[in-house]
Amino acid sequence: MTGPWAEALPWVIALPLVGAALTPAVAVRRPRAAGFWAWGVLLVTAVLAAGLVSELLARGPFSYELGGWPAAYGIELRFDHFSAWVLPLALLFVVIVPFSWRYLDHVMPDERRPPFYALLLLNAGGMIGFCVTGDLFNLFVFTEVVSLSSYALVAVGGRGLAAFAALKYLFIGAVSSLLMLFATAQLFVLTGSLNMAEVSLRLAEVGGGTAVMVAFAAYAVSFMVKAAMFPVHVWLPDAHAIAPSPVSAVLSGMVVKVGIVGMLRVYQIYYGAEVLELGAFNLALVWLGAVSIVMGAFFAIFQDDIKLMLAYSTISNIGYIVLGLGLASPYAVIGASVHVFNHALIKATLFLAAGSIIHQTGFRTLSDLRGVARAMPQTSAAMAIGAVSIVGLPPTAGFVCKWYIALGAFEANQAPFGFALVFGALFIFIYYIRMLNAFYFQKPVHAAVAQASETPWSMRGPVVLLASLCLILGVLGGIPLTFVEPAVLDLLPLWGP
Amino acid sequence: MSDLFDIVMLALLIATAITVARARDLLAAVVIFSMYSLTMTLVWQHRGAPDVAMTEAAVGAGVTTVLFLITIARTTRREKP
Amino acid sequence: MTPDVALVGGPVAVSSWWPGVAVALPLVGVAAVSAGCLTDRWRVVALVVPAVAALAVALVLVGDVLAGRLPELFVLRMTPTLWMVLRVDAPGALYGATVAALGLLALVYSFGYVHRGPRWSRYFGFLMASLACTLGVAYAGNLLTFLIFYEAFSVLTYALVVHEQTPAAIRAGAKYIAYILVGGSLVLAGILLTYFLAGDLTFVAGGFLAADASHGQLLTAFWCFVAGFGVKAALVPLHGWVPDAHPAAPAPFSAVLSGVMVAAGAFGIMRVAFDVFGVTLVGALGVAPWLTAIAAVTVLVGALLALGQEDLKRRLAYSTISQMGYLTLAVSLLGAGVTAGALVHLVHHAFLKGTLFFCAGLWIHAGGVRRVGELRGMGARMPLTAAAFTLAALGMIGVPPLSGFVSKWWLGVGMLEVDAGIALAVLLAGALLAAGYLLPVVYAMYFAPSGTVAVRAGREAPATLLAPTLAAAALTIVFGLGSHYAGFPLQLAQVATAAWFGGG
Amino acid sequence: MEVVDVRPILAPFVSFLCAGLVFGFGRSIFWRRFFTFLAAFIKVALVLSMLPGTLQGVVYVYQFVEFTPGIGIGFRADAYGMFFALVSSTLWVFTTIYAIGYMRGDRDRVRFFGFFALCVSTTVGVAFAENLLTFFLFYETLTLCTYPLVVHAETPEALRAGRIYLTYTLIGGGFALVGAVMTLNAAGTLTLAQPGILGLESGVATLAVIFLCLIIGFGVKAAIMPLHGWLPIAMVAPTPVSALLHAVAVVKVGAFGVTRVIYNVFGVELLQQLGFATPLALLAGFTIVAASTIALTQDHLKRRLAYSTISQLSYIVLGAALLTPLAATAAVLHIANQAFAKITMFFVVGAITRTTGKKYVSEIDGIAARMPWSMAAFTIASLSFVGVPLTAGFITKWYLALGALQADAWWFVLVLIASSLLNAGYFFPILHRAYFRPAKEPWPPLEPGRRFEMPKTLLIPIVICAAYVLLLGVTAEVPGMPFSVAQVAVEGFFAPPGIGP
Amino acid sequence: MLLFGLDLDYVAVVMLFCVGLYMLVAKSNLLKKLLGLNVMETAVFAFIVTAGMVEGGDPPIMVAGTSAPFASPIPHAMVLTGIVVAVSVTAVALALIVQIHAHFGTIEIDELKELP
Repeated sequence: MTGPWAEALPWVIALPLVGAALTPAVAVRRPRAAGFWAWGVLLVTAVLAAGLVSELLARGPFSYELGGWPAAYGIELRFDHFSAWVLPLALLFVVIVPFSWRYLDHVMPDERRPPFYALLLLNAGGMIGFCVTGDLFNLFVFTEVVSLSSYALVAVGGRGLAAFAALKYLFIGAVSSLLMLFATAQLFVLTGSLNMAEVSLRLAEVGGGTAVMVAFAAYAVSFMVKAAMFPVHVWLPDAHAIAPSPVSAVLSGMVVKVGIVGMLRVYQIYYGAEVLELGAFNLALVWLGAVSIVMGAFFAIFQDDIKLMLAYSTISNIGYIVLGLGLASPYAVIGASVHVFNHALIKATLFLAAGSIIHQTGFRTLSDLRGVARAMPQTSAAMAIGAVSIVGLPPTAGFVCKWYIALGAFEANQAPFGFALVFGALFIFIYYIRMLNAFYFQKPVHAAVAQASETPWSMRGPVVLLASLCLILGVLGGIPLTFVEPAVLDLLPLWGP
Repeated sequence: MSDLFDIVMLALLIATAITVARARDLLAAVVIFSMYSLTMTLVWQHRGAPDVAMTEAAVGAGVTTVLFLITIARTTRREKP
Repeated sequence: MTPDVALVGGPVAVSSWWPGVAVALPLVGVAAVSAGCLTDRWRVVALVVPAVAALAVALVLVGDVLAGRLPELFVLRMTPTLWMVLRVDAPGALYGATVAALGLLALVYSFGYVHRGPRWSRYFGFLMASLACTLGVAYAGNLLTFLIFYEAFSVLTYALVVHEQTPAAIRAGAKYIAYILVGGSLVLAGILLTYFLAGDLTFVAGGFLAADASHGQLLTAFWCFVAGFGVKAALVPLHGWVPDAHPAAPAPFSAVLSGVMVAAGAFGIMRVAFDVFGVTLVGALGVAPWLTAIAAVTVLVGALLALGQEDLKRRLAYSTISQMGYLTLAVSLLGAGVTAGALVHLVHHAFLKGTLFFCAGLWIHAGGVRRVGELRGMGARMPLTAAAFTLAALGMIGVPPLSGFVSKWWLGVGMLEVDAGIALAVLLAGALLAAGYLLPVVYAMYFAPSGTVAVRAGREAPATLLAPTLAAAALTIVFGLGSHYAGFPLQLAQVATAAWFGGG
Repeated sequence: MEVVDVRPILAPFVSFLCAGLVFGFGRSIFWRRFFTFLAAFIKVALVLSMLPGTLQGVVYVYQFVEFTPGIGIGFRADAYGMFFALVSSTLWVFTTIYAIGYMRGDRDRVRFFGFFALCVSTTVGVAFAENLLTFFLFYETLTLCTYPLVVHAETPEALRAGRIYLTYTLIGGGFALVGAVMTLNAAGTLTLAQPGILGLESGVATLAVIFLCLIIGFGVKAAIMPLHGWLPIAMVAPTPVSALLHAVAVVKVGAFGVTRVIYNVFGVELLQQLGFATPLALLAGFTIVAASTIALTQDHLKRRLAYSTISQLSYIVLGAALLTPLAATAAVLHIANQAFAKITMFFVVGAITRTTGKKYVSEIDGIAARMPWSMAAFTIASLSFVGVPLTAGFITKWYLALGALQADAWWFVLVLIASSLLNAGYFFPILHRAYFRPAKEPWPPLEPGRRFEMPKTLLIPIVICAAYVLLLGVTAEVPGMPFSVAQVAVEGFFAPPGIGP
Repeated sequence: MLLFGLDLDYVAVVMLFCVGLYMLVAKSNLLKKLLGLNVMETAVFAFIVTAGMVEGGDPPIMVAGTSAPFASPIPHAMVLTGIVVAVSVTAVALALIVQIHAHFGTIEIDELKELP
């Protein structure tokens, strides 16, 4: 039984994609209109997403068969607890897009705005599709939509270096997509289906074996690359640092999560099928997560460029999430899942704030940006809140996740990882202290910094809003939990409440 | 006979791929790559996938090669040793 | 020996404001000198009047005690287990009156002795404050109150020791404060243990500690007390501050310090022995012989060291060590008679030593004479001073009929009473040595040729200095001759020992 | 008896709001002061309004949010929390007055007062934290809020101090977090309940790790040696901050945390069975003596006070670790006693620096003539630290020593005595110099038209705090004075389960 | 078709994949890297086509009279999509390479890394 909102399921994907296609047409006379158009589209998408989530909360997961074919053969869209991620995703886009209106002034000529917003919409549509599809091949397709638009978005703002970074991203991303395609094909060959639920069921019949293992490994590696975990993170820092800040926020906050969400999705298949011993994989995840935390922090310490710093901290934070998933205890997975969202929020805050600062002052290194807090108090405050939050200090959003993941570590009798998590976070704070010191407590070295003005409201508003959310979700940390907890219990049915 | 055809084709594929990797002249590499694609088309045709083969012939061997050629024209023809 | 006065029934505690008034009165003087609005003349008045009034109140309290009452004033309760109470019993009244009297003399003397200057107010403020606190020590009704006043006057006294602010004075002050703080801490430790063992702190004649408490803890407490008060009482290994502090301080304060403040230590030991532990318990603990030994050593070592001192005030300081040893010695013997003698000696010694220090101060005042050798021929030039000194010296040695004789007599009799031959020998040796260190001074004044040393002092001091000196000297005679009259120290001492030793 | 009441959350919220308003409207001096004072007084009023109930054993609770069952943010004003809140909110008023005088003409006062208010907000939050999570939340926030205050001067030295401060406290916070998480895992709840939430069934090894983590976590702020390194260095902060740091907020929060761990997480009985408290007590004893000894050698006034603080804080830890009611009384009381005395001292030192520019013990010869009121206040405070009767410090020492005897640990009495003497050893020379040494050069004269030695905003808090030190010592027993609250708190710690107030 | 117990098709696919990977990783020239990527892609497509092949089956093109068995249509659809995606990726990459060359004057990684 489905409610009225269930019918909106295909639209929530179609809308941004169609919107993207229409952007050049809409903005043909006034390129700046593209921004408002994109925002409008995303707003409607967000409303639809909200409706879907309300449907989910009211009646539980539901499906939609495209073209009316039954799930096993046709293309199925499925809205379950993980798909609820589309709501914050859309909302974050809704916040980020207004920021880009004025931000892009310095970044690109007006005539390049329509393609930019088209790419952004494409990206959003891809991610939404990724979240709601119930079909492995569509998973691949949407991944590719997201990836391709991301490659382009990285390059869209700058010229040489941006293109180089984007190319680096592209090469690695393409290989990972290829692996994903390979794994999908492998699974299809083994089971004769692409529907996730169906695959899971048939895998149980097929039983284990090298082929299943290979497919699983290909998926895992593919998603690890997308999530930029430590050994395969090399593409991330440059791409995220060089992209225009709104893009950085999208990439760092959301696009890397494609890897995480994908991993969860695939994990679900294998977990349900129980054909693989996932313990070893979990252990690997835990270790990779811990190493990611430490290495991310370690690299970040040596950065002077604030956006590079933020980019490296993404690696650490992905480490948290992966660690939490690998611990595989309810609290840890809850924490990790909440962090998927919270990290997006925090990273968006940080990148937008950093973007504002760079936009207003023209400098991007800590040593140049000394004393910027006096000139830009609100933005700097947002940056500070974000910094505190990303480290996971109370009372910010980051703390809630850290708390749950650490709790999960002890729950899973993996106390050393609890320690690693907590002290890794402190390690991270070391470089954020440098940032705060530079912003707040050192004398400006450039007149441009000292005389910088606050950003216009269209930029400041989103930053302040996001920063306040970081605080509010720290205090009212339970809100995301209401979505996440059933999802987690859904994912790991063996765990009691 | 069929097996022999397969073996020859596969050998040709590998040979062209290696040649692509070894060619210093980018133009040559691209041209050989288009040969590689066409060989692949033949293989797929033989594997009962004519639809895929046709697409590959048009897109893989055709469009891609053209794109590469344009790029070479706008950048450089030689790979530095 | 039987007490002359036998009380019918025990003393009755009555609520009274007088103990509080006595302690508060000198503080009026403190307020007076601190306030900037008074002229000098009024300041003097504001100092003298409260001091006189305090003495009067102290005497009234003596009367009260003799009438069989225990005036009591509850001061304040800090926490349910800590409170302050003033209660005047016989030893307290005795000691309090002594403090008030000697304090008044010293105050008057100080007017002439202490130079007008920026430090004038400070000197008088601290003097009055420490007198107030010493009175508080006398009238303290429980250990905590005792400790509070004891510590307070000890710390306040520091300002008086360093009054001259010469390097020597400051060194002496540092030494003094270090000794006193260590002592005070030990006392505090003792009080803590006492409270822990008994759950109470209020003085009870005959003691309130239960004999069945842990022997080790009782012993610890006792030795904490002895060591703590022993610092003030200048028991020998702990006497180091005395010979430095006395010469450094102004003479009138030396007099008070030596006369009543050092005695506060001995008084404390008495309180502990008789009002906290009780005679029986001290006897049972077996600490008395050890205490005797320490006291004996103190008496002898103090006296012997006094012999060698060329500085007159230093010599007198060592004399104080020796004389105060008697008190501890008496306590350790646990006899009623000898304790009465000790109490009497406390009073008598105060005035004797007061006189001696006053005289020493007069010479310093007159011409900076500090050394014994410089006193040659002084008898001729400052006859009154010399006479007073001589009188007090003789009293100190114990020549009848002066006050010193009376106290030593009772001490001696008490010692015989408890068969403490060795103590008697110590007593006599102490007296002999006292003659040894005091008579040469007298000899120098009257009989030694004055040729070799340039003597700068030539004339008698003004009346403000001389009068207290002579008054104190006169008191030695009065106490000596009138010792057996009612109201004189002996009677009070006997009332006290009657309470401590169970009515004799 | 528990009563649901909104006041426990209002109290921290008031100063939080105040911080917001100061940040928003603080450029105007009037509004800055207005908001700060308004919040300070409202807060005191709020806390005081709960006092009568607390004395009758009422515990005010307010559950704010609950994430999942057993994990949430809640507030609970029990007697001990009330005690701490009372101290901190009262002292906030004084420190604010002082800070207004002290920071006059200084830079960035908006930031200063804003974070100042935040600090107090979090301190009261810690006091009223219902569970370990809430406690930790505020505990860490406090760390962050004090950072801008520590580096206020923005000199390289200050920045370095700030870095060290953060490194220490955050690492401590990490341990505390791990401890809290492990507690939750072991006990299933985090509520700071009487008498403790952990049980032997968790296993001794786990309990040991939890204890270690929590004690290290909170011990960093409580500056138990060897975790004290940040405190003397953090002395570069402006004096009101030092006062707030060393008397009220930061260090006390640490000590408060340690006591909470001992009494409300583990509980007396469990710790007695486990015997973990003894090493802690020994460490505290060591800290008391060692820090005092180091203080003897410090010439810098504030550093001397800092080491003194380290020593004094361990009194609280020691009192808690002795696990006897009397010692607990001392521990609780000392939170107030040390706070008032130390804040007086810092105020005075700050006033000296502001008035004369002197920072070293060796420079203040004869200053009592120039600043009689301040030095009188300083004297009272130092007497209190030495433990002279009739001052606040004596009450602490008295109960602590009795508690030590009660716990059959007489050697701590020796520690206390040694500490008293050492305290005298490092405070009396200051007094001696101030009173009895002639001034090396003439002191700067009074500003024309001024009757007292310094602006009244500086003087009034000093005098009041000093007076309160005396008052605490003299009339500790009066109902409503800290002692009565402390007694209720201690009764709670030692009451058998179910019978507590 | 088996040779020495190995399916020759798969052997070839793996070899092609490795050649492509080698080019992607080891070559300094961006264009050569891209060519390598393309080789890898075709290798994977070849794998999918091979795996979806049914021995003796007809192409999955529905004309009248076709009957089972025929090759599974879904892998072919996947490959078709994959080819399109691959071309898009290649196009994007080539555009980026052109940009890089315009900006830095070189498309060699070694030289790009030495640029400031």
